[in-house]
Amino acid sequence: MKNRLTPLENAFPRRTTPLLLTGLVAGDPFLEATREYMDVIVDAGADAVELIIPFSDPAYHGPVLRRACDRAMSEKVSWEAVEEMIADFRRDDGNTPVIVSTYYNRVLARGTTDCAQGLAESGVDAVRVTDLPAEEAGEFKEEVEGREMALIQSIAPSTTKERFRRLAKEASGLMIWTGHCGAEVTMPPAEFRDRLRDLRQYTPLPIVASMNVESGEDAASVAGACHGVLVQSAIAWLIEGLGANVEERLGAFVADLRVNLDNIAE
Amino acid sequence: MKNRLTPLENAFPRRTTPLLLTGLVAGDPFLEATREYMDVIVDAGADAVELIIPFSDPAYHGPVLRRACDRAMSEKVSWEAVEEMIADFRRDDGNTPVIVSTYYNRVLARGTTDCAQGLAESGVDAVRVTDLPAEEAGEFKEEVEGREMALIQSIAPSTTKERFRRLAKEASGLMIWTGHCGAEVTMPPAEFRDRLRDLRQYTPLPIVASMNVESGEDAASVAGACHGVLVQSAIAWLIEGLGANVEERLGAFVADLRVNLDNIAE
Amino acid sequence: MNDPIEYAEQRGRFGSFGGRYVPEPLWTPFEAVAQAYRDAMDDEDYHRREGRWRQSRLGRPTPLTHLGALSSEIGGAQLWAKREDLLDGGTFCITSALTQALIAERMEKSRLLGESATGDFGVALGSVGAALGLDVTVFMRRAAIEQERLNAARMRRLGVELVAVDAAGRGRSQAMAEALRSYSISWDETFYATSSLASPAPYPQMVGRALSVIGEECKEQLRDENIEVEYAIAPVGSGSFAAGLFEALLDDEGPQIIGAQAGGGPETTRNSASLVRGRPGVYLGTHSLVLQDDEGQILAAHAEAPGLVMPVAGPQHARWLQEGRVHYVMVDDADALQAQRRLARTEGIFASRETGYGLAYALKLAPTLRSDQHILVGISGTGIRGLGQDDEETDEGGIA
Amino acid sequence: MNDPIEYAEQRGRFGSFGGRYVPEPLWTPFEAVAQAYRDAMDDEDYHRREGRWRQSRLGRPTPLTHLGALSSEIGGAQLWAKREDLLDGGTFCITSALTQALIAERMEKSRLLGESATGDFGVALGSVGAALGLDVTVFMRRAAIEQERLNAARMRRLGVELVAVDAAGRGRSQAMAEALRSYSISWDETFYATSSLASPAPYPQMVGRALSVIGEECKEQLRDENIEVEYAIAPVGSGSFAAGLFEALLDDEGPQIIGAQAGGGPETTRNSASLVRGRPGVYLGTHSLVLQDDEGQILAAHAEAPGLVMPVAGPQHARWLQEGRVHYVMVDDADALQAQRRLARTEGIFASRETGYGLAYALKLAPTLRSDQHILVGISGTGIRGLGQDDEETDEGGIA
Ligand SMILES: Cc1ncc(COP(=O)(O)O)c(C=O)c1O
Ligand SMILES: Cc1ncc(COP(=O)(O)O)c(C=O)c1O
Repeated sequence: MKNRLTPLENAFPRRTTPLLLTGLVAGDPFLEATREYMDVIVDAGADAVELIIPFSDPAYHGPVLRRACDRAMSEKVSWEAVEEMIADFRRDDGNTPVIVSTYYNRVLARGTTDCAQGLAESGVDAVRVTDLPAEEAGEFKEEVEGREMALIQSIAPSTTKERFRRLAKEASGLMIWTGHCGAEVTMPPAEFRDRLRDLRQYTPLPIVASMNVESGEDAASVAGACHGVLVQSAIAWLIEGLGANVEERLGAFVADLRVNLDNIAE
Repeated sequence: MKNRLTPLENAFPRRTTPLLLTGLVAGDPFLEATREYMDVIVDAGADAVELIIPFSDPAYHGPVLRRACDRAMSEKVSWEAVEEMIADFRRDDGNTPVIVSTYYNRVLARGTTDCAQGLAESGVDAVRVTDLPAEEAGEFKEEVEGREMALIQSIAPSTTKERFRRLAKEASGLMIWTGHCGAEVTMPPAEFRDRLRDLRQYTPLPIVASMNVESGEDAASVAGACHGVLVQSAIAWLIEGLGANVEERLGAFVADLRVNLDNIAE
Repeated sequence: MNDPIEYAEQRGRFGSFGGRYVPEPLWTPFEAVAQAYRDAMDDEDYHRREGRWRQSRLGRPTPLTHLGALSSEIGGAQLWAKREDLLDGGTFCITSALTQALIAERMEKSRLLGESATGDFGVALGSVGAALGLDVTVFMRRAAIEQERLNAARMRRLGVELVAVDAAGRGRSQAMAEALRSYSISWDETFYATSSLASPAPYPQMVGRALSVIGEECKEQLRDENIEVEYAIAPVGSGSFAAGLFEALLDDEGPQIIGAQAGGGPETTRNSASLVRGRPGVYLGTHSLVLQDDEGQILAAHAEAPGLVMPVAGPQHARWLQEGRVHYVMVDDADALQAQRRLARTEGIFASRETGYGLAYALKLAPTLRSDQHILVGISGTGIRGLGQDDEETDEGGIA
Repeated sequence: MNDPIEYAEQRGRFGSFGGRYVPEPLWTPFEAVAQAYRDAMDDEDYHRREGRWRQSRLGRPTPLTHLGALSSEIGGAQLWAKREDLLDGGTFCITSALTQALIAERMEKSRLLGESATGDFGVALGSVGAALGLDVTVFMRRAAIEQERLNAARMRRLGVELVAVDAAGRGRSQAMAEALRSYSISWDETFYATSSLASPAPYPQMVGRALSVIGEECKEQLRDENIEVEYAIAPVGSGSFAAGLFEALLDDEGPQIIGAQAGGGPETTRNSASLVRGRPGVYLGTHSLVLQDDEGQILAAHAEAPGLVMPVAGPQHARWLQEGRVHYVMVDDADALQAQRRLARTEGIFASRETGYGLAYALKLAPTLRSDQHILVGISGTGIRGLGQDDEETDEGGIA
């Protein structure tokens, strides 16, 4: 049996308000910027930062994140550079969980052991691999969980209840509801609420929803049905817009999400 | 046995110089003009006039004659109109043989009997049907020859000697060597001379060559090997050029052919 | 007169139709072709070789496809399609081209020379010519070359010498005339090949016999399916495709056979319906039914499908009409287009526009029959050819 | 492990390759496809129905053609061509499309959704979809739609909903990604169909099995000809066509099997030779050999033949390579073009440019063999598709 008490799991139960997970594409538009955005986001109230390691063909991401990856690709972001940045972040912030996400080919190219080792050493709390389902994850899951990191399991509208129970049994850290496809949300709100209420019975882990949240209102409405939201595209979109005051706007956006999420808990 | 003594055959042996047959497309550019050209041509020394009755698809004629037929087509030249014109010519000229040539569909559309009858009555001496080989001519040949007209047989470079002998036996009036294809002459001069020398042994009929003659010189060179020339395209080309003095030039051209032909006999 | 093909081949005639109405320069070359063809027919090796090529290179037999979806959409009889669109080159043409090329080879000619209205036959000739090591020259109207860009490009790839004929009007007679004139000075080393059944003997016999394999295959395939068809329908331009489908099915016990010709439409009297509107005459070397006026001038044929633009049909059709063995009908251009599109949408078979003329008639017949009755339609080729020109048609839904 | 297909189908793997590397939204839909596919394989009615459709609609079996003229021109071994260009639609694709559509029908889906690089698979999907009463949506890069005008027009005629994907680069991965994203929200009524062998399980198994009929037919045809081939050669993009040809011939006693990939040329290092230049990786849902850099970034594939532009091959190829059962080679773009043209000129078979890659290799091998030895090459489709775009090439002789 793997160790369920990863730092990630320990970090969350302290909060009583919904979780706010925020994603950044590492290297968009360059790594130093990402490092600064991490601080901005955390300062504005994010509970965790997901760093998306750019992949040449992020097939299962929506157009905004694909563009962000494209921009980051020209920076040729290596594992080592990302890890240095995370280690740097860790020096300032020992608590906020860092999740690293990518496509499996980038992991394989480095080697599953080296990859898990490097990430663990830099202070990463959890790993998420877009195109690595539980059935194919065996070896890498061991490498990751053996180093006290979680390998985050996604679930989706197509996941049957039976399958969910099997996945939940093996899951660690938290689970992410993949509830949109690029842009379109794939399930009507009422059905989403019912489904999540149902699923939550079968796992003690928080279920955080990726639902194309674009505003504080969106966030509040989604989080009413689960344990929190993962916001990626809206942040990448803000960064894509750039301008002089991008950090200011980024901070304001995350702060607004935070306020709206905290409000529903009251 | 058919009657070999058609007026055509009677007309030619009187001459000792090569025969000069000249073709006109009836109705190019209109029938009255054709009627006048007949006089011009005969006055200039032609031994016979061929009237080409225009057909919508003169597939086996060269480009110049096809254009001439096109022009005549817009005149909608009927059999009756041509026959009236021939009859009118006959009132002025009781001797010069008139040959009518066309495609078989025009004959069939009128009916073989009516056609032969109409032509005979107007004073025609011979008929030539481009796409009616001896093997298919049976019925029409009888109709024509029964009315003292000749059905003119063509021969060609592809005609074998054996076939020539068969054709010659059934032929009447004269035979026409089809020695060009639109524009290109289809046999080198020396071979042509040899071939014709050979063929002439097997028939008492004159063999007149259609060889794309364009000048008096051409005519003389061709006629040296046979009994005369048939000139069509060069005349149609002259008419196509039109201009104020077309009749004058037509007369001069035919007269020049005549002089050149007469010269070689001397 | 037991075997109509044999009978015809001996006299060059089909009843009172057919024959060889050509100027003298062409007589002897065509007689030589007739002789070589008769020899080949008596030569078992020839038949074996032809059969082998048909199977291993052309893709014969072509399937007989049950058009289940279309049949139930229409209601009534079951529709079956003979799939000549699946032959090498995408049309029935190559079966005829192969036979002519094999005869050319027997005659030790080094070149095939032919005419093509749509380029389909040109492509077919190019293919078999290349395979047999024969040069190929194809005459085609310049306007047709420009319109049928796809086939022109294919011919070039196959090494065909493509000769543009400047001539007004649609249809193939002008290109045929030029091809024949060129042949008349090159017959020594050249074989004249034609796509048109309306040609001087022995071509209607030779082409008809070559293509009769279409109907033979159908007969066998229908037997395998344990089916008797009430109707067999094919489009008729010069009628070579239709003759190929019909020949083997012409039997007193057999189906009612229908030749569908382009009838124009409500707004036009222009058509290509030689066997409905034509009168006996001689054109393109054969005695048959011809669209003509009272003076015997040939009328311009019209059809939306370029393969059907022909003012005269092959002589066997004239005879079948005379003897009441085949029923010839006119089909509106618009209905034919409709039928072609419906076949694509409902059955996923994108057939030539020519095919639409026969199919349109079948679609009208089917509802008058029971669902355990059957209709056979001939698909003469694929519709790709036409796409080279009318891909500006976006009325059918654009790109999302 | 007697039957490699069976083995593979059970684990979704080919040795250590294969698998189903997809995000969670796609897992369950694909597992349902796998289940339906396994059920179909156990159902005799399914096999009968598939067999019937293949024969009566697709035009299977396709001929095996002896390339006699080309063989003697080259000197050396006899060349034989498997003629997938004669299938409905003009490429091998429809055999795979049919199987997928029949599985979709079993699953009671109302729509087929797929991706197409060249439109060939889109046309195939459109055909079988129409015949089976299924709606069809095809994702294609916008630039490819504009380039492959002919196939785009054909798809429209077949009623296909064609979705333009704005994406840089050639190749099919972008369109595949969009198709999958669309499928992930519509799988309830939709069946995902793919032309690529490099796909998540069960697709490599399903497509490989469907296309293995190509090699089965060859085996039988070679037996009929009483011939044993020394080499069997096919072009490999994603490798579905090649796998179809190879599968039945993979036998210790069998021929040497060669997969020909686009190797670029002397002036470029760009290629599509995943099985020569690639390293193990996971891409497009499968674990196979992938063109990638040290960081695991996928490299853009390049080939003059759009069907071969693919940075990853189907997992069975990775296994065959690993086990030394198939030899994979790189062929220059220029040699492939040369070979394609030569086949047209010498044999009258105007094949796809993809075909040229395999043929070019065969043309180099042939002279090293005796004339009583034999080489089998696969013709993946006709060359017509390419004419829609490059008919400005007049270097091959214009119009007289
Ligand atoms: C596809 C197709 N169908 C039908 C025809 C008409 O053939 P036929 O003139 O033999 O009736 C043609 C002629 O080119 C054709 O190409
Ligand atoms: C004509 C043709 N040949 C070959 C291929 C390559 O097929 P595969 O990717 O299955 O190797 C394609 C793919 O579209 C094709 O269209």
